[in-house]
Amino acid sequence: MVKLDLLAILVPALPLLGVFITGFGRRKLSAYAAGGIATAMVALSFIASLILFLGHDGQTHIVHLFSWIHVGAMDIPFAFQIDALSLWMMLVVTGIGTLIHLYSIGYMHDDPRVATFFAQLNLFSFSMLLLVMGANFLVTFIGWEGVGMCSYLLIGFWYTTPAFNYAGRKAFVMNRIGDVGMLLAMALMFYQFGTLNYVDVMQQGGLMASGNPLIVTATLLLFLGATGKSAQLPLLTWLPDAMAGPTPVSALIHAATMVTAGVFLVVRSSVLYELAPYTQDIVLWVGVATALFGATVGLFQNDIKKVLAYSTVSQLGYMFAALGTGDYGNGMFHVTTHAFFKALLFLAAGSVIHALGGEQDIRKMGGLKGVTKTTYVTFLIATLAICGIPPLSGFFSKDGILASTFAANPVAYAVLVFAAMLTAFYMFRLLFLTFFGTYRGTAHPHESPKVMTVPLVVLAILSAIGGLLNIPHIFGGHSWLNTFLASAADGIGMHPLELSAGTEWTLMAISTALVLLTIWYAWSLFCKKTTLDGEPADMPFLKRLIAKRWMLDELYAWLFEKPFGWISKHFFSIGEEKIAVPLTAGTGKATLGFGEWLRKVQTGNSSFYLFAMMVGVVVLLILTYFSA
Amino acid sequence: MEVLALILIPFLAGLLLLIARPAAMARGIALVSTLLSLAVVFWLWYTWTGVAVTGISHDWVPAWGMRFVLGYGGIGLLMLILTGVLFPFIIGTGYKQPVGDPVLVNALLLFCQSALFGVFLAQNAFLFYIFFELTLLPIFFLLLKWGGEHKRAITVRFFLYTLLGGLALLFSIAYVTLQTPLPHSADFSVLAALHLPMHVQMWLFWTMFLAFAIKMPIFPFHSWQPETYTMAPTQGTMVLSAVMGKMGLYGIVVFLFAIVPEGAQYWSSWVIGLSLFGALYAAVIAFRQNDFKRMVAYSSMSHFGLMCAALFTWNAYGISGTMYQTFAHGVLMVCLFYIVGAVSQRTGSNDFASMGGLKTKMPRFALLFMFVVGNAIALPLTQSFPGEWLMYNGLWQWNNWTAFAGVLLIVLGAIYMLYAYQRVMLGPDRNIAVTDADDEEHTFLVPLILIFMLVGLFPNVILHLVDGPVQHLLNSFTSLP
Amino acid sequence: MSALILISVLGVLVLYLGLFAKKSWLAPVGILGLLGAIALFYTGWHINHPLLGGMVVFDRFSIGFNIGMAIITVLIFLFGPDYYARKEHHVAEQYALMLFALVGGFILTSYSSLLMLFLGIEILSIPLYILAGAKKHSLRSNEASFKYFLLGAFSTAFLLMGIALLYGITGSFHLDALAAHMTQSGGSDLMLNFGLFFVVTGLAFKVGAVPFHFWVPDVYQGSPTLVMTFMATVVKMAGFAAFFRFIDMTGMPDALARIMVLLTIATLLVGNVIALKQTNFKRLMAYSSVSHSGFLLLALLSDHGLEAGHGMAVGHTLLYYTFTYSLATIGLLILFTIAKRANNGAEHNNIFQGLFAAKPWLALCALAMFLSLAGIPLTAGFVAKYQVFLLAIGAGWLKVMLFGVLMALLGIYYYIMVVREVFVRPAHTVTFVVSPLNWLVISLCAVGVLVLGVWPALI
Amino acid sequence: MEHVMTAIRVVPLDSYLVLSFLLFSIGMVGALVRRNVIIVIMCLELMLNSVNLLLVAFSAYHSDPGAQIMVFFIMLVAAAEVTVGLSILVLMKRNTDSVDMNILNRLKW
Repeated sequence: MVKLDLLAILVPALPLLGVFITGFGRRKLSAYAAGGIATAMVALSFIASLILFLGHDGQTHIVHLFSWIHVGAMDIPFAFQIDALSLWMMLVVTGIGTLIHLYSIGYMHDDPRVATFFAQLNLFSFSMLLLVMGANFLVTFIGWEGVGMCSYLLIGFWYTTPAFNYAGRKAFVMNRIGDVGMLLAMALMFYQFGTLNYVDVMQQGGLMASGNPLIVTATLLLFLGATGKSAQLPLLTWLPDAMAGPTPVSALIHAATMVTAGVFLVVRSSVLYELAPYTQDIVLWVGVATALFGATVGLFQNDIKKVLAYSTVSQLGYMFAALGTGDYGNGMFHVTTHAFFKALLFLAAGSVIHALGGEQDIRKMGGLKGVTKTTYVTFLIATLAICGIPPLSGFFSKDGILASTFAANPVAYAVLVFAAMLTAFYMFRLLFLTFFGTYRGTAHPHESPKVMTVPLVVLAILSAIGGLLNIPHIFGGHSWLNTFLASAADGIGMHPLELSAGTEWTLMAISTALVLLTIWYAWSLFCKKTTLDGEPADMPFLKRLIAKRWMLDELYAWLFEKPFGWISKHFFSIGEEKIAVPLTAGTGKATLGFGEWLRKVQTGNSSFYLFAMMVGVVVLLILTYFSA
Repeated sequence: MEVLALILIPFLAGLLLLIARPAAMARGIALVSTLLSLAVVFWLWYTWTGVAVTGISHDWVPAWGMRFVLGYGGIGLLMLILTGVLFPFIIGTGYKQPVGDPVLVNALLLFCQSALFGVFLAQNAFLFYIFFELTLLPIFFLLLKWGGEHKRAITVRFFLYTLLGGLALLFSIAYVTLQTPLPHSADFSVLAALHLPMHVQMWLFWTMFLAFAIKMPIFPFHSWQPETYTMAPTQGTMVLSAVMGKMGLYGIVVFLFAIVPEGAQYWSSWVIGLSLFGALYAAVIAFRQNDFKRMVAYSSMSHFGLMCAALFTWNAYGISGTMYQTFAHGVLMVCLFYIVGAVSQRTGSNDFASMGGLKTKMPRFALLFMFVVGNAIALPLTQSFPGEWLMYNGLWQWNNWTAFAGVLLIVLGAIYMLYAYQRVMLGPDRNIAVTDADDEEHTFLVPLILIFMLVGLFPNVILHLVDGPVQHLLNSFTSLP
Repeated sequence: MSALILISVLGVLVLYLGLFAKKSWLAPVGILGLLGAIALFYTGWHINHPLLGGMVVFDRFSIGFNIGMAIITVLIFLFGPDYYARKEHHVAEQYALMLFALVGGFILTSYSSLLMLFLGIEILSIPLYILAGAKKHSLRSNEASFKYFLLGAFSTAFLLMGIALLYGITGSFHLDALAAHMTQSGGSDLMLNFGLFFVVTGLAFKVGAVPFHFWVPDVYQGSPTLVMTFMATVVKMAGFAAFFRFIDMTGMPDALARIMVLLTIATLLVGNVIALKQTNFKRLMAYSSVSHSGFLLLALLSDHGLEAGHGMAVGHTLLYYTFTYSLATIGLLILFTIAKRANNGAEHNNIFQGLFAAKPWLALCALAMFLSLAGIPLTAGFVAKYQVFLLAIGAGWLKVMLFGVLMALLGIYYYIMVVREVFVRPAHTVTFVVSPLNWLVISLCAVGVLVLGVWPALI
Repeated sequence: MEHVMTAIRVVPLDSYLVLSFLLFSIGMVGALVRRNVIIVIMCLELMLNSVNLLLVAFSAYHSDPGAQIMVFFIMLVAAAEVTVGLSILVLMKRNTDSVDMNILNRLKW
């Protein structure tokens, strides 16, 4: 076991070491040195996780480091939990992480603060690993907050632009709102179970009756945390703004790993969710709604990264829909495949942006497929994958989700299929406008260096064959990933789909057909002739509404930000400056005034003194008379 | 003997400064003396066995139960650690941000430290009160001579306001002392033993609580705090917020919980309500503050609100969390006010308008600041997180909704701290002529950062101090008739 | 007894010295005599026998007070030489009159017959009427002495009326007889209450309790500083000693207690509130003296309910309070004289500006004494107030006591305002000239205040 | 001597009380309303003497000489007081050239 413990510690420790090296050496290290070290660290930790993965014996191992918080009956250890789920997430995080680190070397090499960038990127990997490896909610929470902080730092990496800083703060604060739920959930669970270790909580929780209000509350609060991290309705407006960060950041944090933390959390505590059907419905519908929302808004965005951002939102919606139906296996599967193709899309987009010298507006692109071949090809593969064209990875994961949704609730299924069509539309719109037609920009496009294209290729391969991980029975596979994850601490995701093979075939046929149809429509719109959207101002109402993201940002600004600012200002200008301080100062002034008035009694006239004394005597005398 | 040394070392050092007036090496002497007392504190910590220690017990004026009893329990020791650890830094602030005549300033600070040690060591209510008031005098002169604008009016207001509380406390002490069996004694041990009738506890609670509520301050009694913090010289503000405010929390534990437990229990919902409201109120105000220092002042008030609320939840997590947090908050406040001082020293004003985009010019400073911000918004693995986590648990066990109100603070905290950070550091470079953090500032901030990172990683070193006493406190309460 | 004679003779002696214009001898001789008197009192500590047919009793209480007053007088005499340095003629009278007044004080602390009370008050007052007017050509001094005389005589009349009524009831001037009568009649008799009330009126006038305080500010401000010092210290001590003796010997019927409560509250309120806005330092001290009378009355009040002659705790508190208060007052008034000279005759509070810069030690002394008057811990003033609070709570005067606490807060305010001046740098440079003797006295007072604050058991 | 006592006792004690109260009040009111210092001093004397009257009456009724001693003391003291008072008055006349007692009101507030 010593070996396992050591490796388990190494996995997060290596990126942390990277943080220290690149951080302290940020002045001395050259761009490539810093990038190299950072990448190496993550790569090493990937290897460590791989060894752990290969040596995994299906058991759940707790790596207990030390007792972190110990008060009264509360003893929260700093411990890692090594089981199928955490291992799988570790692989995804470090694996994708390595590629993106590698890519960043090329993407960021001429940025003056590149070493800092890598330090923060490593810090993120460290936090993310804590998140997935934690053996109890609180250790997970360390990572949970850590990734939030890193995302804040990286979104605002180019800190001289106020908009970016705002985006960073927005992301962090929205996550914090989610964390309120998470903290309360933890408090509740500790109050209920007297422990926060996943194993014990699940073990004790599993004994409770289904629909127990405590469980429902806890799961709902946890889900609130998840919506914050994973940009589900209503806490999703931060994710598109988060695109302010450098593209690798968008790829790693806001597509592949961090945003899936919410999914991970729900899967982690799936036992509880299984016992709270009420919550599950909520999860399902939030997921569905978000999927639709993201897909619709994606339609008319002109910023290449924004489009991808909204597609991420929508894909996350799919994942939660899966979780809502209790199909955790496919949820995680989609997390994985999505990590592949979405990371790829972002990196490719980054490569395009890099090629065009920072241009992000697709209306100023076009015809790049000749120039940036690798990028084009990989982007194409990713697009097909996300649209769920068989036999690419996206097809399998998405189809699994659709199937289980159909089983759970046909309406949800219909919505999701519609969303899938929209996805196909805007993705191909993006593809066509970017790579086909004629170049509409002014820069001089050029293909990116190898260090950037290699990760693209690797990811392209993964997105292509990723489906093999979890081929469903119907294709004669045996859902390897589901089986593997099922071996995790708490038999996750084991819902034998009660659909006849025929139904499944039909579902697949339908969705694929519709998607292909949509693609053809997109082709006719954007490839045959190039139609560009103008400004939202001159659009029909609904379209404008969608292009303006259903006015969600405006709504929040109007509902929360402005009133909050107003309250803050007036609490001070009225509550403090008009009431509290004047009250104290006023009391003093009043007393002084009283003194000023009272001293006038001392007139200085002896006869008045005599008179006053006599009055005093008489009054007191009368009192004496009556009290005697 | 060590306990007496704690009081004497700073006091004598202060006298030495006043008499010898070594203008050049005043800070050096002060620093050495604080380090010396720090060493003593660590010695006490090292030899701490978990049982309360009575260092000195000596009759003073038996007739009125005044006895000179010095000692410490786990909580007292924590307070000593707080004072001992922070004062070297508070003195050290003078190196980079000098104010006034070094001899006088440091002498006053040392006197204040001596009195503070006295407060946390006193085991006799009367003795406690004497030190409690003596802490005020040095601060009073510090503010009076080296405060900012309106210093004279504000200082007097602050002085009287706090004395009002003090006198109320004195009244309560006199009252409870007379309730003790003859021969009267104001020893905490004796006072804790007498079970006052409920109707007495009902009002006695407030006459005692007033003093501590004003010291911290808690919501309706806070109006002196922001203006005083803003006006005071950095070192004075540090002492006020980082250490003196803690006298309030400590006093609540040793006075209210020990002497009027039922009263405290009875009023707890009111106090928690006020504190939490004040905490949210201050946090909201902090967001739109245009004055950096005042904004930090409000953040401090917000933290105090949460701490006081958690203290009154009457469970191990709330109380331990608060006690733990006193230390965390102290370290945090020293860091923040040092940063405020350093920045405003460079830009020449506390006003956010005079800042912004400084990161380009002072990246290293920005990094240090970022660490402190992390602590301020209670990121896990910083010192503040375990405390807040425990306090939230305490609140939850008391009532779910108070817990919700408390947890909202992490959102608000993030809102105002990050906004402040942005307004100071981020944004386009405005070509304000500033220099980056130099070695002195690093030698000041880095140790503090190390402290709060390490304690955040191993909070048990602090928690194990308070765990026993808190359990004992709760048991003694549950065992009440 | 012998001490009484000694002091009286001493006064005469001093007068003769004055005749032979031995100005420089006056103070030393006076001080020697006073020390002798102290010694005599001390030897008489344990003998507790009545004198003059039981009209005077030198018990511990009176001896304690007498020694206290003698010490204070010594300190004042030490201040004398410097104060009268410029004055060529009629210095001897000042000392002699003070000594005579002191004799009156002695009688007031030790009377056990209303006759002696009356005599004591008059012996104490008449010299003061003259002393107040010592500056013949100063209109203010003249006004002070006039007002003092007028109001004093007026109140004497009330006192006498009271004595007469009490005599009418008991047929004796002796306090024991009075006490005896009260114990049997239960103190509900109207005439008795009137009598008690009138006597209390006379005493209240002496200690400057509202509404009989009107003379205090004017007389204090008008009379020469040294005389004011004497009034504020020795007279106050004597007055409260007499007051306590009367209350304690006779006991306090409820009717009287009610009156006393009113007096206390009024005194606390008026004294402190008016003091807030005083800019003339002597006047400020006058009002502060009124407010301190309020606290002392609070102490007297807690004698209520104790049976006659059992208020020793109260007596002790009164002695401690008045003595420490006197110490602080002397020191500050000497400082005030110095500052006044430095600012050529101004009496505004701000004449203390620059003291810290010029004379740090004296500034610290001033700080100590102000804090003592304000009642900040580790000073005697604090312990004194705390004792009063303890007594008041013990006697169950909780609300009056809380009111007193509030008023104490106001008190702190106006002392702090002056303290602030001490540490402020003045606009123009002022040079404080301090004679070594004054320096000594001030230091003595300051140190005394602190020492008594740390070891209250000394008294 | 004895017949004096009896003579005094002829009148009931209450009458003495009332009389002396009247005298006392007259003196008091006079002191209040008149501004000429000399008259005020006389009024004060009147008050004192009313007390003397009362004391004598009491001593007669109690047949106890103590009160009469007291009366002598009062006279004596009153004499001393008036001496001082008049001397102060002289000073006042010198300084202000008036005997109106409200002329002296520089010390106030």
